[in-house]
Amino acid sequence: MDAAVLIDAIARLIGDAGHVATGALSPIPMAAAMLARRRSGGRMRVTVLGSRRNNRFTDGAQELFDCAAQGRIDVFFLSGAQIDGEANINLLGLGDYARPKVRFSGSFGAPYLYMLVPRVILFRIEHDRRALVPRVDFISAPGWSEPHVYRPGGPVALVTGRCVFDWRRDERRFALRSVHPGETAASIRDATGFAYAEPDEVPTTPAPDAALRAEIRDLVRHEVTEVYPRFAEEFAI
Amino acid sequence: MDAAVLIDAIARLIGDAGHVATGALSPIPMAAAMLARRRSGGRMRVTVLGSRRNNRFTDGAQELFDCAAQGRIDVFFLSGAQIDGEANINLLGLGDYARPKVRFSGSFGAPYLYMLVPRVILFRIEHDRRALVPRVDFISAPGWSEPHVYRPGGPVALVTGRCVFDWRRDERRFALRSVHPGETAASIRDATGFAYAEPDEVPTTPAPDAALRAEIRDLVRHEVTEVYPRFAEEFAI
Amino acid sequence: MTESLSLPDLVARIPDGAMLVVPPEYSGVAVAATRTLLRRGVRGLHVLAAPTSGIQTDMLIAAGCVATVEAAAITLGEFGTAPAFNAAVRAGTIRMLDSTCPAIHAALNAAEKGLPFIPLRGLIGSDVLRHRADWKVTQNPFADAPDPIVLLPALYPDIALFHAAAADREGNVWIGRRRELAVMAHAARRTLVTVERVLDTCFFDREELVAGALPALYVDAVAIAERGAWPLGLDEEYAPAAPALARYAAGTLFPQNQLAGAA
Amino acid sequence: MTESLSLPDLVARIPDGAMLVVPPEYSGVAVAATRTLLRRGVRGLHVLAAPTSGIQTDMLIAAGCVATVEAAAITLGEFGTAPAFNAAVRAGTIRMLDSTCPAIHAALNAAEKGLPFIPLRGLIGSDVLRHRADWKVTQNPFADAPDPIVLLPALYPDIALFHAAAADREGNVWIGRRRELAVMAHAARRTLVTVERVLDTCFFDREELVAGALPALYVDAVAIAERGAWPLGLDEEYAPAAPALARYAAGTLFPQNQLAGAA
Repeated sequence: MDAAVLIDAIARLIGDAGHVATGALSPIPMAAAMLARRRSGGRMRVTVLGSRRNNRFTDGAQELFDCAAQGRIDVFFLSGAQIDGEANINLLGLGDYARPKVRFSGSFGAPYLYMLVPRVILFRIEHDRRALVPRVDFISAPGWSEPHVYRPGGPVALVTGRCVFDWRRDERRFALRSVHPGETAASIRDATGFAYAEPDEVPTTPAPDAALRAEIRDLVRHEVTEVYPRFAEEFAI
Repeated sequence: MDAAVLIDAIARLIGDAGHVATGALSPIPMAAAMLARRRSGGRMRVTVLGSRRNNRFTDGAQELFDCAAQGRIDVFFLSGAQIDGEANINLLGLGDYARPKVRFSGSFGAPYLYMLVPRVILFRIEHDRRALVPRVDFISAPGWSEPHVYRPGGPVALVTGRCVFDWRRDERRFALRSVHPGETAASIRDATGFAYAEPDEVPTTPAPDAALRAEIRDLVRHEVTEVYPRFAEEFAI
Repeated sequence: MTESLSLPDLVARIPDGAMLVVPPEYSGVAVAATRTLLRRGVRGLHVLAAPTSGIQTDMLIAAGCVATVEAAAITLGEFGTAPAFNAAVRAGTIRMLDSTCPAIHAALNAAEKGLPFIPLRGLIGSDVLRHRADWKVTQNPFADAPDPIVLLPALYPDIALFHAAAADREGNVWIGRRRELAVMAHAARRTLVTVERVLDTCFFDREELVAGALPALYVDAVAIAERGAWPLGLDEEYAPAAPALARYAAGTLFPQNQLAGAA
Repeated sequence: MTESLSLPDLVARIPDGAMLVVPPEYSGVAVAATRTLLRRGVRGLHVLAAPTSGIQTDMLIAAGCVATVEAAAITLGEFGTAPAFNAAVRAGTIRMLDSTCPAIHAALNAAEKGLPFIPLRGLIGSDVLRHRADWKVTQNPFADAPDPIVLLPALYPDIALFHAAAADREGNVWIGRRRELAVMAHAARRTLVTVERVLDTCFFDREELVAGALPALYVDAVAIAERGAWPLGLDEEYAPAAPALARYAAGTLFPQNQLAGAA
């Protein structure tokens, strides 16, 4: 897995958002947000939970959620131990709820933020049939809601270690947008447990050139390391 | 009117409360709370809105109301342009609501604090039939509530420039407790627009001796003047 | 990004008919901005006092800028009743939404949290409640026994306007312990702040100051207005000007004559 | 008045069966107090994580002190899942009330404001909601069209317990920008705080510090516990001890052996 590809791909998805926030255990989304901010000429606001330097909240742990409800956060990142083809995410456990086979930490803010932040980017490096499943065992947060349910937010894309999917809200399914270098439409099909739309021609996710890699390395060293000290070594950036 | 009598009388009503708060435009209650705190050996907590020295709130203007709802305020003071025999108070206006003859500033926090603070002391210097009426024109806050209404708070006494009334909750009426020096049971009856219970023997509110007057003067000078700079002259303390 | 504007450009952001939320007299009132606003001839404001107001709302009423006032009280404090407010209520020339302090705080908290409504204790039996057709009394759905409780709709102001001692170079504003200002800014769609000065520092560089800063995230624009709360006071900066306030309370109902040119 | 106690006397205020609210790992966790508490053999705790917890709750579970956990997540962060928590949930030996961060914040806000319940957006369609029999979905009474919304009952903890850098001589506690600690203290019936040190000053004497102080009014007792958050970190004081945390995450489920004597 080439972390720079993911960082660049996510930064493109962030685009020209006004305010991007990243949550716990999100070094790659954080690096991507830093890159997107640089591309905005510094106009983009980035809030990194767990950072002092990149966090201007002063109203306690609830401020992220209030801020999202106020419509002041455009982009947030969520993940899932399982993600299914309807964009439901499971952060809680595998098997029966009362007696799970595997228990994860819990749903954090997902049942709320997935509903309220306009553009949620799903991110999970592991891309296999255990992670991307036909149906999650537990819906920490649903991928879509009935029209009468208040939901200004929801998914826009799913980025994995192998590819980028767009979320097609009207069709309630993912669509393959691009495969990372080394992957093919067929290798994605093999590794994915849910059905999704696939274009006739599947583009390859752009691979950063040396200059962009240097830029990312610089951002990681100067910003990401504050929050994730071991990230640079771990991902060989 | 002898302000020291009122200050001493209110301090006795405060007794050994744990936390007393005073609101806007309340120099006499503030002085009384300072006196009660001194009598507690400094153990009593006093919160004076508008003071820096005697105010430890750090959560904004809502903290008083939250604090009251948490049960952390034992005694508060309210007044009324009109107060009636059921302890209803009117801070809003006289006459018809839509087109009042006289309009006052408004009900402030009374519709809430009167319901939530266990011991509300009503205080109004002017004691005449315009102030103490059979029925208020507008109920800013009611003196009593039906049993199914959540109401841990309510009135305990009414202190005026002429006397002290106790509130008898079970009887839903005031009872004359003591008349200030110079007043009589008959002079109170003349000046009061509502019916109330009257004991056969009406005690006189104690008049502070010289030592207590000096103590009050000292408290006013050192504490009350911070918030009410003109109080000492105005009330000749 | 927080914009730096002149005072006229700042108040130009307040359109006719806006719901304008303003702080109580002790908490940093943008009086200079208000004078500039009423000189501009703004019309049809819905002034929301959070939770009370005084000379600021009175001046706007006197100048004919106000359609609706929502407040727990409009008062000049020790200087007495607000003359223009008083006359307007008696004449029925403004729509008055009488409220109570905790109801306004709660309705702004609801907006801050994106809640469509919020419950509140107290209020039952008060004529304040009786005259509020937009408030509802409901049974507490978590209680088995009868337990009526009031539900308040959230209040989403268009604009929050206040005055503070200082902004830093990022547009963070020092509010100290005046956290009601943060609630206003969180709840409002736009926040406009006048300050005594803009500091060439960042409050976030000194951890002991951070808790007292309103982040620039909530501040749309800042304008410098020296002594911008005058004749009201500003914490640690200047005390209220009692003679000017007494003159106002005693004076004409046309504060343009009295205050508009006084700064 | 805030009492000054020894660490054992402080934790003696936490009775068996108490609902104990604790902060997230980044916000000042009273680990030393927790070790003292589990050595005492407290039983039947209802641990409310506000809104997440880690090693603290895991240690208490491992030592058999916990009947119920309510949390948005129990996690050791980058060190992985909490081993005792994980085993206890799989074995069904604790009652787990799965929640979500904003629901815990909102339910504590409700307690802070004396509200019996509070609405919250989101959540509809989540299995977290489906498994919470104590939460209700209702129609927004202010909407004409169908608009379901979740109502949460207020959470009134018996005890709030956390660690901070300093208290002053009045018992005011420095929390800086960690305002979630103020919400916990407001909501809880009793608040117990361990601190690195007690300063012979008063935060209210320096206005720039006031906004970061939790008033003594909300602090029932303070005990000094140097490095009291270890092996977790404390803002501006010390960083988390990664090796100790990694050992904990990888190690036995009996933290008495591992941590109880380590400070």
